[in-house]
Amino acid sequence: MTAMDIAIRISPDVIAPPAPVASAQTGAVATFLGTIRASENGESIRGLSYEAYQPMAESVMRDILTALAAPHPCQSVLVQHRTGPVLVGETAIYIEVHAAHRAEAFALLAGFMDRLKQDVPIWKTDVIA
Amino acid sequence: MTAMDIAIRISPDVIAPPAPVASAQTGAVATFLGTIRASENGESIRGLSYEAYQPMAESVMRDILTALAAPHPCQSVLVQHRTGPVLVGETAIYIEVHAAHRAEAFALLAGFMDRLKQDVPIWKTDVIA
Amino acid sequence: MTVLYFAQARRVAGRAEETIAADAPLTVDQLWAELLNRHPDLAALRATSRLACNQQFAQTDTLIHPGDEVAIIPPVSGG
Amino acid sequence: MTVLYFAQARRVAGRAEETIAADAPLTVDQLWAELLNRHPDLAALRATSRLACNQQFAQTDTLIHPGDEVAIIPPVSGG
Repeated sequence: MTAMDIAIRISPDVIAPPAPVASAQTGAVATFLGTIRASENGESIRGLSYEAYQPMAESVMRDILTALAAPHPCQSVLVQHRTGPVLVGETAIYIEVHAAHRAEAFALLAGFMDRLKQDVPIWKTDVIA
Repeated sequence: MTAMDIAIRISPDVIAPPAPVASAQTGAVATFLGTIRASENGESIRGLSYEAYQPMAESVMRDILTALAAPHPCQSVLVQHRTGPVLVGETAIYIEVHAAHRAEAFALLAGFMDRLKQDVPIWKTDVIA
Repeated sequence: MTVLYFAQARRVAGRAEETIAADAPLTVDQLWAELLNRHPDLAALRATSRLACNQQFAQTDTLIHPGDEVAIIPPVSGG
Repeated sequence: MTVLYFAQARRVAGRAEETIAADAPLTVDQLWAELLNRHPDLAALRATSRLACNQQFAQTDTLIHPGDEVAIIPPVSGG
């Protein structure tokens, strides 16, 4: 088994990923976009602001992905997470997983999001009203 | 709860979906691309050919999605499935689910793929060697 | 009634479609008997194939009426 | 050692970073005591916050050495 290719980008840049391009070995590509909704805890908002402890966030993401890849071997994963203000409708997080088969891609994707929300040092710090 | 918006396209056209655009109510967009791998059952191939019983495939997909939306309410779902020859690296199926929260989007997506492979009258009919 | 053949069933029957004249409704078993009479090689597919009537999977007690659209659905493999 | 404050911890401490002089390694409890001494309002965050040392979550028995980078990690909320 070759190691999974991991790419992580934590930055204030707008997330606008191109359509995934599958390799000849890829059978399944699963993506997830977490986008900002117009209401947060029942209140109407214009956006949210994110803060990251960037080097640690990257290294924890990498640890989580590597741990998940053992039971759910995938070919590659790209994670992009924004920092700073993110407006309603924009993408705060984008994940793209390539695998031979869909079960592994889904498991890695869902497992990563669960762990992200427990252990990756990124915070919603402010509501943009 | 508003009904889930369902769009289904079964056609020989190449699948090249634009990047998902989230609405102000969307918090989670999950997508899946099933792509053709260069080997099928250990044999090297150039592509696969798909055949569909198109009106029934559409109506079964709609039934599956409607049934899944009850336990996993989502906002919209788009399914595209190719027919005819599909070459290695190309996308045979594309699904895009929009929901308020990720758990519903993931459950609908994974559940739909499981049911598709049991009950939707679409077949891989030929290997393009 | 119109019978549609897909995938392996189309290959075995050697056609995508045929018309079966019937004066009265047929049970699923009666229709299979008629199809196997016309295309004996379909026997190999019967255990794994399902029959659809008017684009819905038929149940054991489904009655197929003259004018219905029937389809032989071998195991599917989409996605 | 350098202490980094994030999110609510940054607000409560009123700063993003500070330096703590130490001649010898500190336990996690000793460091918290020093931080609470400087910023008593951090007490409200202690139960829910974790401490990271050199970008890894500290364990109960982690020793923090002079020169280490420490961070106060309130409950995270990314994604």
